[in-house]
Amino acid sequence: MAEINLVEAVNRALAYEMAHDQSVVLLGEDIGVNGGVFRATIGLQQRFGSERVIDTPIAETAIAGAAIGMAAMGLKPIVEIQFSGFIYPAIDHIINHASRLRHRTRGRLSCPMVLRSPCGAGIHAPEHHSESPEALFAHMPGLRVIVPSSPSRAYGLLLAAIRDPDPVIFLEPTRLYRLFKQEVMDNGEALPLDVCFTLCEGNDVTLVSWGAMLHETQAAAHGLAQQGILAEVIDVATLKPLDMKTILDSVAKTGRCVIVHEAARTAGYGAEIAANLAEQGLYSLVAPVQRVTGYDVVVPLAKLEYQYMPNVDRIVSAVKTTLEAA
Amino acid sequence: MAEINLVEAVNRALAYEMAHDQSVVLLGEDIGVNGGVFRATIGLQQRFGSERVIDTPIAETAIAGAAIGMAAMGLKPIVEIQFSGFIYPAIDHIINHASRLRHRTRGRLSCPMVLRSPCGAGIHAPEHHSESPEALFAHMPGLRVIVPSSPSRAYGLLLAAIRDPDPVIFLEPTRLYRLFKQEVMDNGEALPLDVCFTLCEGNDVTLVSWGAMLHETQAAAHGLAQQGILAEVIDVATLKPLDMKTILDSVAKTGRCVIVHEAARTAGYGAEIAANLAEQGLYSLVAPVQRVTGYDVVVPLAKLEYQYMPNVDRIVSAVKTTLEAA
Amino acid sequence: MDVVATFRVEYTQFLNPQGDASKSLPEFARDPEALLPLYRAMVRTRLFDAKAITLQRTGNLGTFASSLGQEAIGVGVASAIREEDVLLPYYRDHAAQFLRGVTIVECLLYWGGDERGSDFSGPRRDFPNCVPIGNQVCHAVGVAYAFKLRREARVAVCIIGDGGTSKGDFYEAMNLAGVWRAPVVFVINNNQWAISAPRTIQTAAQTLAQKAIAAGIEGRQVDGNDVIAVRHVIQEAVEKARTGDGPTLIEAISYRLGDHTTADDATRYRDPDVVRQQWALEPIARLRNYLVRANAWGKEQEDRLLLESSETINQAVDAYLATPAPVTEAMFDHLYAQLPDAMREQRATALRFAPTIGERDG
Amino acid sequence: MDVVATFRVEYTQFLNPQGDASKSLPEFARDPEALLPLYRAMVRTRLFDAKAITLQRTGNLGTFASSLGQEAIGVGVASAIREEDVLLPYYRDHAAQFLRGVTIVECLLYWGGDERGSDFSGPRRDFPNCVPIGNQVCHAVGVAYAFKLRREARVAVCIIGDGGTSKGDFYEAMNLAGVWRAPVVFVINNNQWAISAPRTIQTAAQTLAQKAIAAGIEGRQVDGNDVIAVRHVIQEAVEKARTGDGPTLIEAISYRLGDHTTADDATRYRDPDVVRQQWALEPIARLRNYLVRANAWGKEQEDRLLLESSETINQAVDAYLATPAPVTEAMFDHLYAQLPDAMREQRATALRFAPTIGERDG
Ligand SMILES: Cc1ncc(C[n+]2csc(CCOP(=O)(O)OP(=O)(O)O)c2C)c(N)n1
Ligand SMILES: Cc1ncc(C[n+]2csc(CCOP(=O)(O)OP(=O)(O)O)c2C)c(N)n1
Ligand SMILES: [Mg+2]
Ligand SMILES: [Mg+2]
Repeated sequence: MAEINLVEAVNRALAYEMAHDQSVVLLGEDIGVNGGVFRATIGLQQRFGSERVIDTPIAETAIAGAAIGMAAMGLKPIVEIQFSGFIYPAIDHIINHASRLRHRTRGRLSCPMVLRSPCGAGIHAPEHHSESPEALFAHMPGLRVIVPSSPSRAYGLLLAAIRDPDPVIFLEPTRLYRLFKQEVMDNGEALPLDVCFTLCEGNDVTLVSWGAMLHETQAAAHGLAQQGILAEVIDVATLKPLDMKTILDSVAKTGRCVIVHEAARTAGYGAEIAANLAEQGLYSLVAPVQRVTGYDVVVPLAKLEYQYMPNVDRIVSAVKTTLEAA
Repeated sequence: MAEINLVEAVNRALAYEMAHDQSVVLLGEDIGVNGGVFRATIGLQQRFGSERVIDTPIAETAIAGAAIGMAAMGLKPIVEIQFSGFIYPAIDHIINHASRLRHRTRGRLSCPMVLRSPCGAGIHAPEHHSESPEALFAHMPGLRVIVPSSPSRAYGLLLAAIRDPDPVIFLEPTRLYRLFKQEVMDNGEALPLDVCFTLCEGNDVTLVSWGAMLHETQAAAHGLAQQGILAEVIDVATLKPLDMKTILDSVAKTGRCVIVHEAARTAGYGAEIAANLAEQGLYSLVAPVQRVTGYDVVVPLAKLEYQYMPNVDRIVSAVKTTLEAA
Repeated sequence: MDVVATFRVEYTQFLNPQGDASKSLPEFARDPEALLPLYRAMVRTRLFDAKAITLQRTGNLGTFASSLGQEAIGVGVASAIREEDVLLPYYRDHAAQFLRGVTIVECLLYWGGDERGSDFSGPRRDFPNCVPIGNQVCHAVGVAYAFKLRREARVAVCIIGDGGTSKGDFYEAMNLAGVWRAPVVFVINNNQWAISAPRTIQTAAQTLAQKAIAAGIEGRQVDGNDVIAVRHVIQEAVEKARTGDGPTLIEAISYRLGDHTTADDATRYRDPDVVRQQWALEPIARLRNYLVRANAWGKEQEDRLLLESSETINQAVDAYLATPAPVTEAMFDHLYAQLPDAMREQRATALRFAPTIGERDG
Repeated sequence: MDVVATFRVEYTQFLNPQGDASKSLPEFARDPEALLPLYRAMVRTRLFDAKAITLQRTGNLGTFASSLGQEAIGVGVASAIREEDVLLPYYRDHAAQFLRGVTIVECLLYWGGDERGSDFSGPRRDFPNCVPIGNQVCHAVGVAYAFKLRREARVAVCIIGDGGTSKGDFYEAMNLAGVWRAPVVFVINNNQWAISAPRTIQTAAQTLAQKAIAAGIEGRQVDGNDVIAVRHVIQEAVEKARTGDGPTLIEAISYRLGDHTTADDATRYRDPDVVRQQWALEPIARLRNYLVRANAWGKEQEDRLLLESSETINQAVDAYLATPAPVTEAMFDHLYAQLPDAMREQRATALRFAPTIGERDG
């Protein structure tokens, strides 16, 4: 069983499903001959042909719109948006059509598509290449929103996303693409799309995160463990629909919760989780919830991106605060 | 002093500022000869000319983009998007440019523009005419987001928005356009953009809302008052930046909070307020926070839109729940 | 300076405004009898539009967009394509939808604020009305790509308004279709108005057909009030697409004789005299004059058609008015193939607090 | 069928690839001496590009987009417009920016990941590089509208790549400019590649200039490797715009001789032989040949130019490398004219937890 990184896991999942389902087609910019700017689709055009792995013009609006037309006709289009900063021209079609085609036709037509896009900062990319837009999509009825945090979860969740009969937004943290490898069985086994994953158990505090930030969150958990503080770490993975039960059960046990995400704080997805705690977990909370997030600023260029992103110190300090409280 | 409704108040504010500031220009679809589909700009083209009140082609992307170019050159463009369901093609320019032009040029250029759009359901409009997208914009760094709930606040807040040196998203609830009138002095006095408005005081529970839903919220407060339950009603008005202090002070007094908004629940702006309570107001809370919101579904067509929107019964019931709690 | 490229835009008309054949008619139109279905369809649509407006005025229908004066476009398009082709209409295309098999009741349900109106019978793969201007043009290219990929001899046909040609979607999609040589036909209903915006506010281009040149595809202009010309030009474009020769843009020139919708009052922004002049060009009288002169139509047939059509429409209206409003939980149905557990509680809340469902007037 | 509209696209070239004048030169180019500034600017840009790539390779610069082979476009554009005009560049336009007064240090700071690079001296009203493809075209139309409204004799000039012409922004903006007769010039740097996508997968249109026809504005093609032709055509378009005669689209045909950016490896998707052939068309040797034959340039001047330019560049590089990184709080500066109180706490948190700022390599 091979050790592969996250971008390779994405590639394997795409290859597996294309081999097993003729209706799967890929479209996006530079995904063919070039294999994608991150090489997520490398080898796929050679293997499945340029009719199923389509290099498109630079037209995110039409790419998303065309994918909807394909999906309505029974294909399973997988769109790659080259960077999440360029996803915005596609939003109109995602919210006004993809997310509601089934609903507005009472099930007569549907839209089984996946929109993949790299996301997040930390690779010294140019302007507009470091966005974390998950909260925007999580607010849109009719969508599923997924952010994987490891090669194995990327593989299993992407397979599930492709097989899901409804539109799925799949955001891949660029910082994790090559950060670490994992043994991943290329056996076509999908992961469930409606559960959070508890990565390690602990009774002192619940750490909730997703995507690249799980890396810092787990590092913080390790550091805390040295000091005898046992954190339970939860990977939300599927932001929408949200498996709040796993989080509530954990907080019922720990009484404390720190939510970590890279996106800007205000109206970020951490707010939704914290709000649910205030509604359904209030009596479990022995300390105020803490959100450790990106600041409400434009993601700075490379020189300051690590000043922008939450780091281990911030997470540890937030945990300490919750422990001192009450 | 004349009694005017909300859409008239918008019209007055626009007229006042155009008369006093030559750099203000309006652009949008059908805003000239036709005075806007809701008549918000009626009479303005006749009065200020077609060079300053511009009927544009149907091109929301270019309208938003052109406004940014105008603003960078010292004009103060006010864009009207005909309905909020058609705001999405403008999002790319709002988040990638309007919200960060000042930041990315270190203040060399700036973007003093206002993007106005009707929002919300309840007028039996066709598909895509009943959206409440405020949370999407509230998540974007560098913006201000305002939703007025009365003629006088619409007048004062719009003036403030136009005079603000940075981009402002101004969402006008269509249901309120003609729902009621108020005495509004057309004296050019702006309201502050960084405070919530406490509409009525009470010690039993804090009701937080904005836009059209304040109408139901206040009706609920009235009903509760009959039963001896005194609710404090807060109009957030400016969602971003958020004046959390007013809300926290109120909850410190009441110990209970119900947040009401029309937009879909998940990752709606109510989550941000509830999250702040879980972080900064936990010890004040004697009962779980309640969010009374639109459901996580596509806003249904006219036949079911009132089944979708929060109503007085739901608000009252949520208040009762918080009162029974603990 | 050397010229590196030249282009031209052609215009097609068979029947002039008086209903005289300005040139020899295409094959399908040689026998006047063959034109009767087109005539009947246009008349039925016009009667329906009048009825729908009355329903709206009396509080029995929501905002409605009439096709008054543009019936030849929808009828010409729908009569030129096959059942297995896919139509991607915008909100002013019920003339075409009716010919495709969408029922009057379904159309009324949609405009009455009931999603079930878009779950229409007949063309199960046709798209629902596209309300956001221009989006359907992108969808059409994807639909066409699916046909091409599966080697199906099917064509996607979408319709857009003159105002819609200002939208990025329109250009991106045409350009993409050109690159893909997708089997798609783009039809512009140039009714010369976009709500209050005259055609001249939309673009400095002298024709809308020439916008095809930007995508490297063929663009043609046709008299949109001449149903024979519309059907002929569409048929050529559809067969061209079907045989793998790529997309075509067709600008059908007509005129919006009515208000934009029932929510609009056109007298606010346009001269009634101009509208009156445009009545001289409208498609129904034009074809009737031709048919009458060809002895294929007369007062008796006309009276019967009006009577029968009105009856059909009235029966449909009764059925529509008798249709119970959707149930509250319907807003949770079909959101996803299966409702996520996370949403069950919301559904229960909706059922618990739902106000009694409004009557037709909402 | 009657023809209702015809169009043509013209192509301009003065110097052929060998550097011979294929026709009599425009006024400004009659005196070879007058061409030396253009030549020097192109050479300096090429030396800069080479240096910037080295800096990136050695970890002293972020991803960088070289203009190798396309220097004549930026230099031709910038030399044809006035200080008070406004340039809206994309990310491959430092050739133009340098002539406008943007310093090498500012350019390096930007690509080094420091916003201060966009707070450039010289053309204070010029826009910063536009990274999202096509957006700048919309901004340019707004800029031009402001000039027109205020009766200022200024012109907005934006540049976009061939790939950018597939984007809705490009079409919507051109169309809007046509309607407004806005004083704007749209320049396409057709370097025939969009990362790995050849010009042919962007559009089925035989030229990019013809896309202007969709907007009803003039579209012209020019040899983008002939700086004289570029400057001439731009100058005509700019003066036309300045005198109120509206927008122009200019397709400048060149070739991307280098990788897309330092993050790209073009050997993955294109034939090196084709690139080698394209070197025979590049703009600098072409103009040098002309100048040498005109006895306006020789080895001695060439050597001095290379030497002086390298020195200038090296000094700038030293200054860039010596520039301290921005302070952490900078990310809160200029977000709004005044930082909202609600954000003070976040700023404090940032200062408290900021890791020590990385070296140039981040
Ligand atoms: C993206 C978008 N912007 C604005 C609107 C509001 N709107 C509805 S119809 C219309 C005019 C459309 O004119 P045209 O395309 O000519 O079609 P017509 O109604 O004349 O048939 C507008 C602006 C919309 N539906 N979608
Ligand atoms: C909207 C958008 N989509 C995708 C990208 C990613 N991207 C950066 S450069 C590029 C190719 C641009 O090609 P072209 O317009 O020809 O300009 P060139 O780089 O060749 O000068 C792409 C797709 C982007 N920057 N913006
Ligand atoms: Mg029209
Ligand atoms: Mg290019």
